[in-house]
Amino acid sequence: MKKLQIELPGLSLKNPVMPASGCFGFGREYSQFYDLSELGAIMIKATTEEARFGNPTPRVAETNGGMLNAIGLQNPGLKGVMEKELPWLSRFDVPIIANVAGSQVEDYVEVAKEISTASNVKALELNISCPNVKTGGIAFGTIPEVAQELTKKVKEVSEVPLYVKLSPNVSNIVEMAKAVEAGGADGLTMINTLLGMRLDMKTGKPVLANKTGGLSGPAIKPVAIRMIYEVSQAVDLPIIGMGGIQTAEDVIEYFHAGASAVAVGTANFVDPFVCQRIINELPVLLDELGVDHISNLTGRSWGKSDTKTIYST
Amino acid sequence: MKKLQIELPGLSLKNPVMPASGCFGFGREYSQFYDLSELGAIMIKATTEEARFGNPTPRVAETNGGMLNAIGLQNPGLKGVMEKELPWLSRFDVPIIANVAGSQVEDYVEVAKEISTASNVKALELNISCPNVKTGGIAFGTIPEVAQELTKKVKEVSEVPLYVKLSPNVSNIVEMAKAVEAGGADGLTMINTLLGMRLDMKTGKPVLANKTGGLSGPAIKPVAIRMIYEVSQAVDLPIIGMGGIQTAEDVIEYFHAGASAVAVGTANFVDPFVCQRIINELPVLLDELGVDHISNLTGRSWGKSDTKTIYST
Amino acid sequence: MIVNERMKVISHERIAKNIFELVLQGELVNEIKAPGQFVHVKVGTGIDPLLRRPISIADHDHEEQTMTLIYRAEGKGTKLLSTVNNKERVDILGPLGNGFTVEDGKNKTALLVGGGIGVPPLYGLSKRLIEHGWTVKHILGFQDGSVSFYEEHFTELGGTYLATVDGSKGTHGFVTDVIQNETLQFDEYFSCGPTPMLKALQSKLDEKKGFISLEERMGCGIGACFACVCHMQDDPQGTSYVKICSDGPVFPAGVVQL
Amino acid sequence: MIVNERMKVISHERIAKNIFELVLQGELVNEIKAPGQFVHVKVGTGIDPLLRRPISIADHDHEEQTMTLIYRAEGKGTKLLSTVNNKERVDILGPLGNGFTVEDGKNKTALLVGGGIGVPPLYGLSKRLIEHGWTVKHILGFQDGSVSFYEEHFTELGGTYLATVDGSKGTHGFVTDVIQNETLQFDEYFSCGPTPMLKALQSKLDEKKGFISLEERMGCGIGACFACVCHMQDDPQGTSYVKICSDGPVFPAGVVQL
Ligand SMILES: Cc1cc2nc3c(=O)[nH]c(=O)nc-3n(C[C@H](O)[C@H](O)[C@H](O)COP(=O)(O)OP(=O)(O)OC[C@H]3O[C@@H](n4cnc5c(N)ncnc54)[C@H](O)[C@@H]3O)c2cc1C
Ligand SMILES: Cc1cc2nc3c(=O)[nH]c(=O)nc-3n(C[C@H](O)[C@H](O)[C@H](O)COP(=O)(O)OP(=O)(O)OC[C@H]3O[C@@H](n4cnc5c(N)ncnc54)[C@H](O)[C@@H]3O)c2cc1C
Ligand SMILES: Cc1cc2nc3c(=O)[nH]c(=O)nc-3n(C[C@H](O)[C@H](O)[C@H](O)COP(=O)(O)O)c2cc1C
Ligand SMILES: Cc1cc2nc3c(=O)[nH]c(=O)nc-3n(C[C@H](O)[C@H](O)[C@H](O)COP(=O)(O)O)c2cc1C
Ligand code: FES
Ligand code: FES
Repeated sequence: MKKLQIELPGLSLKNPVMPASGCFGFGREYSQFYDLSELGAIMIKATTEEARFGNPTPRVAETNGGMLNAIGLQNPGLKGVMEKELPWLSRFDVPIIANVAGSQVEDYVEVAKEISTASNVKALELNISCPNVKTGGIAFGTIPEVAQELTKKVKEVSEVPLYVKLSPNVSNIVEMAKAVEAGGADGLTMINTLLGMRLDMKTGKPVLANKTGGLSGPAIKPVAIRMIYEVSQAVDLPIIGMGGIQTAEDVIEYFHAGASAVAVGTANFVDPFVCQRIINELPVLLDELGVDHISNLTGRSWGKSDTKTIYST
Repeated sequence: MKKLQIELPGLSLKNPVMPASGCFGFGREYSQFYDLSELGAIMIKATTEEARFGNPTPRVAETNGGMLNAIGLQNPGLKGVMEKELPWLSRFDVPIIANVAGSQVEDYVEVAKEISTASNVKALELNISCPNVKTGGIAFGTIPEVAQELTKKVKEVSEVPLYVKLSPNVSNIVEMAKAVEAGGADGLTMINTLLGMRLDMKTGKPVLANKTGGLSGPAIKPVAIRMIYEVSQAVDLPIIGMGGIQTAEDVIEYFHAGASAVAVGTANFVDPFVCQRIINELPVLLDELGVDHISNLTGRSWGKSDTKTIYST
Repeated sequence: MIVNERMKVISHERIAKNIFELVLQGELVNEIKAPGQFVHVKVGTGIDPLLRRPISIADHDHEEQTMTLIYRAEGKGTKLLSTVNNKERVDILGPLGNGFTVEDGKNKTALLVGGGIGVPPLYGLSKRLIEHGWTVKHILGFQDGSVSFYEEHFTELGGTYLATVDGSKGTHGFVTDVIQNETLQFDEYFSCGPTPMLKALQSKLDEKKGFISLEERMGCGIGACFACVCHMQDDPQGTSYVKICSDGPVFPAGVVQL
Repeated sequence: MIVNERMKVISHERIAKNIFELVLQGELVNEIKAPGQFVHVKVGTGIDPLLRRPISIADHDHEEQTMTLIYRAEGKGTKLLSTVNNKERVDILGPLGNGFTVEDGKNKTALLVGGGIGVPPLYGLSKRLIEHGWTVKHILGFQDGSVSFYEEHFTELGGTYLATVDGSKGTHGFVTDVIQNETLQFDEYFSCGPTPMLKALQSKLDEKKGFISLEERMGCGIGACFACVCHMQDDPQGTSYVKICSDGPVFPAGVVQL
């Protein structure tokens, strides 16, 4: 499927579709459904230096057209990921994008340095936007200078290209994107979840034990599309877009907006085959649209493809 | 229905349910469906100094669980509202909240000064958060100092209490709320729409002629609930909550979060009787919950009602 | 008066590729004043899809309290609508807008020009025109033969010309090609269809009296939200306007800026 | 193997107030290994509701390729599910999780304790236990008589005690009151119901061997999202954990921190 092949910094992708971080664990469960080598890449669950249990339950709640989650970055820690998860994943012919999280700069740096040495980790995704951890998260994701500095520090130690994952909970997403570009990011991934909340009608108390959580799913797609539309015009970095993708049509919309690849999160829970299905449907859809290569669509909403196509093969 | 009566600055409300600005015009159309005197209040369409045509069409687009609009503040201008709309509305026994918009400080001040003298205008809603106008809007709604200054200027000239309508498109909603409180606001209304976008899958072009638009409807409720939850704990102002309300249950959730009254926007388009229906259903629901007065629910999610109830009758 | 009613499905049939004819019964029909009015349809019971869909009243029968909608199942809402079964109920808000004013037409000929899903309201209109003494002629334009419908119905009422973009039925081309090719005598024209078609028609027939029915994306459908506003032809940059949903959807040709 | 199948509705009946019994047919049934496994149900075709709903397999029949779900129509998803008709299809992902391990039970007695919508999986379990030589006794707790179900079904299999919170049927009170009042002889217990009930039971019967089936709000239902994680009783603050969806929902009593 040549028309789906994409080259991004550090990543040679068979196709531009990958599961989003936190929505696919470390791949084991979904490997029951299809061969993970079919995927463009896999964004694994956030890894922190130490193992974390995360937040108390309930950790998820459904909302209109979306869901809230407050998992709280549960993960087996750097050691567990390096020793168990990544080696297990190496049986698949698929690049891994390691989502890196922490509470302070040193945590991020430590994890990035180490995890970027794994042979199947082809890129890092710097998670400066997790709304569900008490410390760190917020400032890193909302203050440009802080984000820039963190990006710089992590970039210095990473053996592989660095993608920074932007939070949508900001007044000015372009400013954030420019800051991490200045910090040396090789690419962007966006968007992480919108900070939201649901209350139980009867008790009045939050449904999530963590009270607030991150809103994902189809409900947030218009916000993601708008942000990618704005950011892709303002920076020279490739964008992996995400937020509410369920169908091949949605993927096309993300490319139009300015994305060069996409990630699918919540939809995996509804349809475990969703990534595979989208990958199979895309070539047909491209034919219908009369498009030779999917990357020709990147930024079509604002006329990018009319002039140049930077990141296609 | 004593259990629904609410006293807010400037407003003696039969019940806490009102149509949101821009979703009810100036009431004429909905007066075909029920007696507008049944409403708690009416938030009329934004008024600017001069008549405006607004944006080109298409101006609306559906999204998953929501809709985008980019009306662009079309309105007959201050003169038209003062001479035609407000006198027409005076036949109903219902307080009017006038939504005031502009491109620069002077516009806002001019409109506020004049419109607050109308006998049925009992409060102003300062629209510092419209995402669909090219100038003004954004800075007023996202920079605390600018919002504070504008609030102060408008408050100085207004003959009636001033509610400021907050934009959700900010990094820190609490900071914005505190700024307008410091500027002298008597209350808050929140939230306005989230900035979003939809692209046509086939052409790649934005569905809205204005390109981006404001996202409203059920999809945004979790964001609104979260923001009201945060803001109601941080400021001493009553909040009129809105965003995706469709049912009496939704209204209860808003009270739990910290709202003292609510507004219904998009849902009017789906069910023109929605406000009336909610008003009729609320007393039954309160009985089921064993609650004497709806304002006892305000802030129950964070324990406010356990201590004091500020704005009940 | 505008009514909100859960109307009963009397029949629901596929009459061409992706084209459905839905007959509904209920008291709302009593309120229908003129052909060309439309209704706002809530499909499903939840938030998917969220908004109502505007569909023209193709025909109605006051005695039977029935009305016919003809629609193309294309997007989320209309596709879901097409799965509704007989005896089920559909949530309808209407009738909305002002339809075609049907004046006395003794010795007069009306040309009805419809394109695609703009064809349906012309059927009810044609019947009413005939009742008022008009002679009617129809030009119906479709993408191709597979999606054309109601040709016989129209032919029963008067002369009917077909045009398809791919030439698979009738004239190869657009409705304006039919007007170009045939020498059609008529006094007034009535049209509904995509805006480019109406625009072409209006300029081609600019010496004739005509009425056109417009489409725009809608929010409320009743005039409250300002979604469906158009400039006036005599004030194209100004602040004067009409709302398609409540002032239209039918306007005299030449009044609205297309 | 976990399968995703649009299974056929064989019957769908209301068996108590808001309680429905849904029998589905399909190849997915071949994969069911043990009573207590569950399925993840996608209701409707769109985004309303968005997530799947976890429902226990109450019973299954490998020969007929059928399985029975019993659920309470309460929120958005289950209410919509209750409108599904015979012959229609329902999107099912499953079987999920590990059910109750049924060992040989010659001369042994099992006490099955269910609360509300925790009762259903005990039915299939009871049948399998009997097949494996166990004698079974049941205690079923419900809010009130109007929502109780399957009493006769359980009675056919073994002694059955009822408890209702309002006393309208059986013992007035909770399942633990039945245990308190009656002197019940048994070797092992098996339970499914609300967490407070399981907690009470576990502490009351802490000298007995038991198995409990847990509930938690779920995302994926297959172990990938970390929504349904529990601490272990021997490491209540630590990082060791089990996932209810994939490691459970059934656990030996005393293992998981409730
Ligand atoms: C006054 C009027 C009368 C109409 N009469 C008919 C008719 O008789 N038969 C018929 O088949 N169609 C008619 N249409 C067009 C019909 O409203 C759209 O085809 C329909 O709304 C599309 O909905 P969907 O669920 O298929 O598409 P979706 O893509 O799911 O629609 C998304 C949103 O866009 C709106 N939308 C999409 N296309 C149109 C359009 N062409 N016009 C207005 N809104 C649109 C929808 O209403 C919805 O809000 C009429 C439109 C108007 C304004
Ligand atoms: C392993 C397992 C087995 C179950 N077996 C059964 C059964 O056999 N029969 C039965 O009636 N119910 C069973 N439940 C509970 C059932 O999943 C919920 O009642 C159902 O999901 C509620 O959905 P709703 O649409 O009615 O409510 P909504 O309020 O619309 O649900 C909103 C969200 O919360 C989740 N949710 C709400 N209540 C629960 C709950 N109690 N447990 C888990 N998630 C919940 C829903 O799945 C959904 O994601 C089981 C739950 C689990 C975890
Ligand atoms: C249950 C859950 C867990 C998530 N965990 C992470 C995470 O660990 N790291 C991260 O960067 N994003 C995480 N996300 C965010 C997703 O990667 C994605 O950015 C977001 O959900 C939007 O995509 P979607 O709408 O397709 O789900 C998580 C999302 C969900 C729903
Ligand atoms: C079509 C439309 C027009 C609107 N116009 C205005 C406006 O003029 N002034 C304003 O402050 N808010 C306006 N809003 C925002 C609403 O008042 C409300 O804040 C928002 O829609 C969220 O509520 P909802 O989800 O119930 O619609 C408009 C919203 C819609 C959908
Ligand atoms: S659709 Fe709302 S004014 Fe016409
Ligand atoms: S529900 Fe996703 S891990 Fe259990």
